[in-house]
Amino acid sequence: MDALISSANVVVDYTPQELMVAAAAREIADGELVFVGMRLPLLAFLLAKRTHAPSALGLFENGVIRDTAAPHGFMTMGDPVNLTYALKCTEMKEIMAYLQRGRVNLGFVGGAEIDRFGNLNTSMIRRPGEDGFVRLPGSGGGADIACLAQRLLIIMAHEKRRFKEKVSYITSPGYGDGGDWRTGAGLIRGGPKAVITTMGILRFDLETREAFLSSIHPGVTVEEVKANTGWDLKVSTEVSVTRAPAEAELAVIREYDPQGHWTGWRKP
Amino acid sequence: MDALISSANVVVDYTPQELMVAAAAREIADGELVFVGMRLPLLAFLLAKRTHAPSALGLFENGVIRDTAAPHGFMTMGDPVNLTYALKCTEMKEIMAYLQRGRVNLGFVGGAEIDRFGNLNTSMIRRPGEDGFVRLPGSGGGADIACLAQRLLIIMAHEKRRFKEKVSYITSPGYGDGGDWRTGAGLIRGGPKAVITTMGILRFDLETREAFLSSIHPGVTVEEVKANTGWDLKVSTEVSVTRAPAEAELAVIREYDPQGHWTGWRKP
Amino acid sequence: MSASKIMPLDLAIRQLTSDGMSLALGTALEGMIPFAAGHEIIRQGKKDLTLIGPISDILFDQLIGAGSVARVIAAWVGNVTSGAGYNFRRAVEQGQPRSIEVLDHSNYSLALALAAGAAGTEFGVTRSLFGSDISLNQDIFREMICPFTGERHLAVRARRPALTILHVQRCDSRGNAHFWGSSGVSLDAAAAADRVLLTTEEIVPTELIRSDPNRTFIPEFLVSAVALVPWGAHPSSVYGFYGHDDDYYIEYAQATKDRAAAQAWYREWVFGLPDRPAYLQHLDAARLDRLRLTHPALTIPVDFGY
Amino acid sequence: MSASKIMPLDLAIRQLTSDGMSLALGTALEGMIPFAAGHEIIRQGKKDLTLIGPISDILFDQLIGAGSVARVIAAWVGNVTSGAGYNFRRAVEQGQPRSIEVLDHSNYSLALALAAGAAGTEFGVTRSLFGSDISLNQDIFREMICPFTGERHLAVRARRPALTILHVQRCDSRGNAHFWGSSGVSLDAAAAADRVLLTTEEIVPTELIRSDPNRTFIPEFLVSAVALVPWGAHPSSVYGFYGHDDDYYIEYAQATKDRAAAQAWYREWVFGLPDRPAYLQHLDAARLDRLRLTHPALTIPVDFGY
Repeated sequence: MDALISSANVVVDYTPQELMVAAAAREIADGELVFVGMRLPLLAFLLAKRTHAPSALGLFENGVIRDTAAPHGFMTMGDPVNLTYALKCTEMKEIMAYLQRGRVNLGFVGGAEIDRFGNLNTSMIRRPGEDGFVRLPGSGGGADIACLAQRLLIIMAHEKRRFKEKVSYITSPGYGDGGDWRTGAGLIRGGPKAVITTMGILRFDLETREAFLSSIHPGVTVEEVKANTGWDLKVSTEVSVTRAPAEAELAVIREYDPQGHWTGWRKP
Repeated sequence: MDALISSANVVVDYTPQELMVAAAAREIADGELVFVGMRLPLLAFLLAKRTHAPSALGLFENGVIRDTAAPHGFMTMGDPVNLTYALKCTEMKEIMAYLQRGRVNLGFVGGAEIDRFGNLNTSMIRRPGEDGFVRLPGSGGGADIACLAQRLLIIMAHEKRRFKEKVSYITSPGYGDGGDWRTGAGLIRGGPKAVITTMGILRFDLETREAFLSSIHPGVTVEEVKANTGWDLKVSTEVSVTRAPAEAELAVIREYDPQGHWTGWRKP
Repeated sequence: MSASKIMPLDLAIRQLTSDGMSLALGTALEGMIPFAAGHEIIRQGKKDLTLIGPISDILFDQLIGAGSVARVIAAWVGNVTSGAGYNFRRAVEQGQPRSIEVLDHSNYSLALALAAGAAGTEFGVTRSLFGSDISLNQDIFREMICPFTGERHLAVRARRPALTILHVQRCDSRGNAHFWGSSGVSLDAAAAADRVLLTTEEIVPTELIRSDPNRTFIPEFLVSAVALVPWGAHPSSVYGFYGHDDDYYIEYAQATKDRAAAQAWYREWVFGLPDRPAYLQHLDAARLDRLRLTHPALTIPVDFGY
Repeated sequence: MSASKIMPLDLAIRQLTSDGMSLALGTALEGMIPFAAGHEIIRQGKKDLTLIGPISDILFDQLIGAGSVARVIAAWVGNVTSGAGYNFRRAVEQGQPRSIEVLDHSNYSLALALAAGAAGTEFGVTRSLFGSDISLNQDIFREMICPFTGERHLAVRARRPALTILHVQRCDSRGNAHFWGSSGVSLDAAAAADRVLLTTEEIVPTELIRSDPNRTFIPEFLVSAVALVPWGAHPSSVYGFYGHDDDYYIEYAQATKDRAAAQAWYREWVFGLPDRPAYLQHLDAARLDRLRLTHPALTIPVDFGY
């Protein structure tokens, strides 16, 4: 159906963000309950619904449950249009109770920093040898989703300063220092399923829980990914090339991001 | 305003239940939040609103908050008319949270048995020397109201078999075995303010927390009350006669109990 | 979109209930009680059920008298109109038709048990019930000290019913339900349960549900089956549809005062009637007419537009 | 009936706020944020406030940049449209204009802190945040073992704000408020608080509130004062009234990137404008028109009759 774009000299007619959205959408199965954020995760959810997962439901932490796309685009989940024809509007506590009860199949989180075990920092960056620190906005619902969703999908820009040997603060726990750390820490389920970056997709070894490079995006080399990762990134023996978004997928993404606010396919 | 009926040879033109309703209504202050049950407490609440406490609010444990009388009478709080033009309809948890947070000024409870410290049994009666037992319906919200309301008002038929030295099961705690038992038991506030019976009104000594006879209803003697009480009931040195319901009060009570279902002023 | 979950009530009960299971019913207190579903459970001869509910009305009494119940977890079991539940009393006092275990709660502690079940914690906390003999059951209640303030609290064991049955005013074929009025502990009972069966007065398009998302009470992902059962909550009330049949409650109390009479009641009202349409016919149309609402009070629309 | 609680916003802020108090704001998350009330707090020069909120939007950033805040108890502080809150960053990183203490929560743990406050317990319980460094703050979180199952839980310290300010669509003069849409943690924030101030788009007769009792969100007994403030939540949205002013958020981010520019922003948008009518005039009518809703989606009435 789609022409795979696998080397750098092919004209790239989609943006890295569009590829990330398409890859993220494929992680959603039909009928699933998805904790949806804004931006790329929202687009991924909407794309999945229009393709292989028509009966997936989206939860927003302000208290909205949707089974359809909003009738118009929006920039924050608290825009009135996100409530128009929603399936349910309620309070946050109810949404979070579904999450804690184990009913949420998949959640999305991003972060300013990530480490080799998928731990995320969205709170505070301290750099060794430097005096000050950078204060980030904080967890929001991220830590809850990382602790309690059945599966976690992380979406991040792949930059060496963000992919670190150790994060300076664990806001949203991944696999801690590996193995069965989550159980020992007191977590009852979950953990990152994949990290979808601007360069490739990382997955986690089922025993050690260390991230490894599972696929590279078309036009990216394994060496480039490793060079942009702050630790010695393991690479799958069967590393594949991420399937590029199909025309039909791109059409849906662009329908939901007509200005290119989030995917940059057009200058907003 | 009203002709006091204070001796037995005056024609009694009200029922004991109507007197109890009038007496209970006087315990409600304006602006208070009242945990309303059905039957006599509901009538007392409505009477208070029509007389001295127009801005009192009523809470029902199924989740209803009312600031006005329902537009028609009803037999259970789950009748649709109890929701018509209610101020708020919600879930029980919210109502009970207001109670536990200390926002409810007054609650009503009844019981099958009561003892000298105002402890109530609505669960199970075992009689000494007898083999079996009588199973009662249970607490409902009674125990919560008795534990958590600022003040508790008890309404009961005055019979020796109900007014016992010791109840066989404490469903709704009064003052335990007296003094500061409630604090010791872990209770954070409250306790019975009065027991309004078919014969008189009992109140509680502020130190010992033992019930004493505070007033007798018109036509009733102290001796009759003591004879119908299963312990040696203390009597106030200033025992008064309960003020009979005024004409205007009776008119309101009968408007809200037109069939006499609860007060028996007319055969239903 | 998702497949329809609509099925006949008898099939839903056959698929979703089994002997020995725990079942939450009557969670909106005096109204919205799923009597039709309860009668079908009796007809199908389910056994050893654990019933969970706050003030559990005569539907519990009926299930107990039918011998379907091994255990009741409740704050109140009786007849909201007349007082005592005679089948309940006979079971507890005399083991007739079988003995049952009763785990006594207060309304709030039962609400908290279901709220904890809904939120996926193993317990909830309260400051109620200190000094009440109810709190002496260590299987349900344990004292706990606040780690921040040292204040005494009571932990309440979480409850997760295997099945919660709710009667609602309207839902779509996927189980998205509008509910209005006072809801008691219904939402937590549904969210705590492993599975939910909705019986409903009406089945409506999803578009109608989406027209008022604050009215949506139960979202589809909690629901396993939907059964269309008009008048399915009689003799209790359904807000917006019909009133509480007080006479029926009083007649029921009379009819069940002794065991032999109670058996006649079951023959007349449960075993002698195959389903709810037959029940309604037996009840007779004039009686239903008397219960219909006659004074509408419609809500004023609000705008969910953009 | 009860006396009216309506008063001008400046008087309400004067009567209900004081230096050093704790204040919950922005509890519905991205929408319904009481910006007008927040600006009045800044104009009145309140100091040493503790702010409580889940994802607390730029209203927190504005109060912090004005030097009104000593402590923030929140899950997220920033700009929902553009990301960082620069006043917040300057306060935490450089102590500009003053240093502040931040007690980090997650959204759920903050919701539970307020829910416990609303229910009158000293703590709530969760299974979230294990393994997160957030849980290391022993002043807020303590590990707790379920007395029934032995499972590990986290106790969360209850929060009872001295004052919660909510913006609502409509309420009566006594403070009975209709609210529709998604509410975040607003109800628990109000029920937990010692006092509540409502700012509202409309004041309506109590009859309108009673016409839809399920839409009633805040009951009068929680409310100390009501201030009529149309557009009182701009630049955030009010469901049924106006949209989210994304441009304003982006402009705010630009205008507050450095401290000197931020001071100009305060002069222009807070100190230079005595009240919300002046703010709206400064914003200009055409901009407000662009935010008005153009696609109504009215709810379908239900019957609360008898």
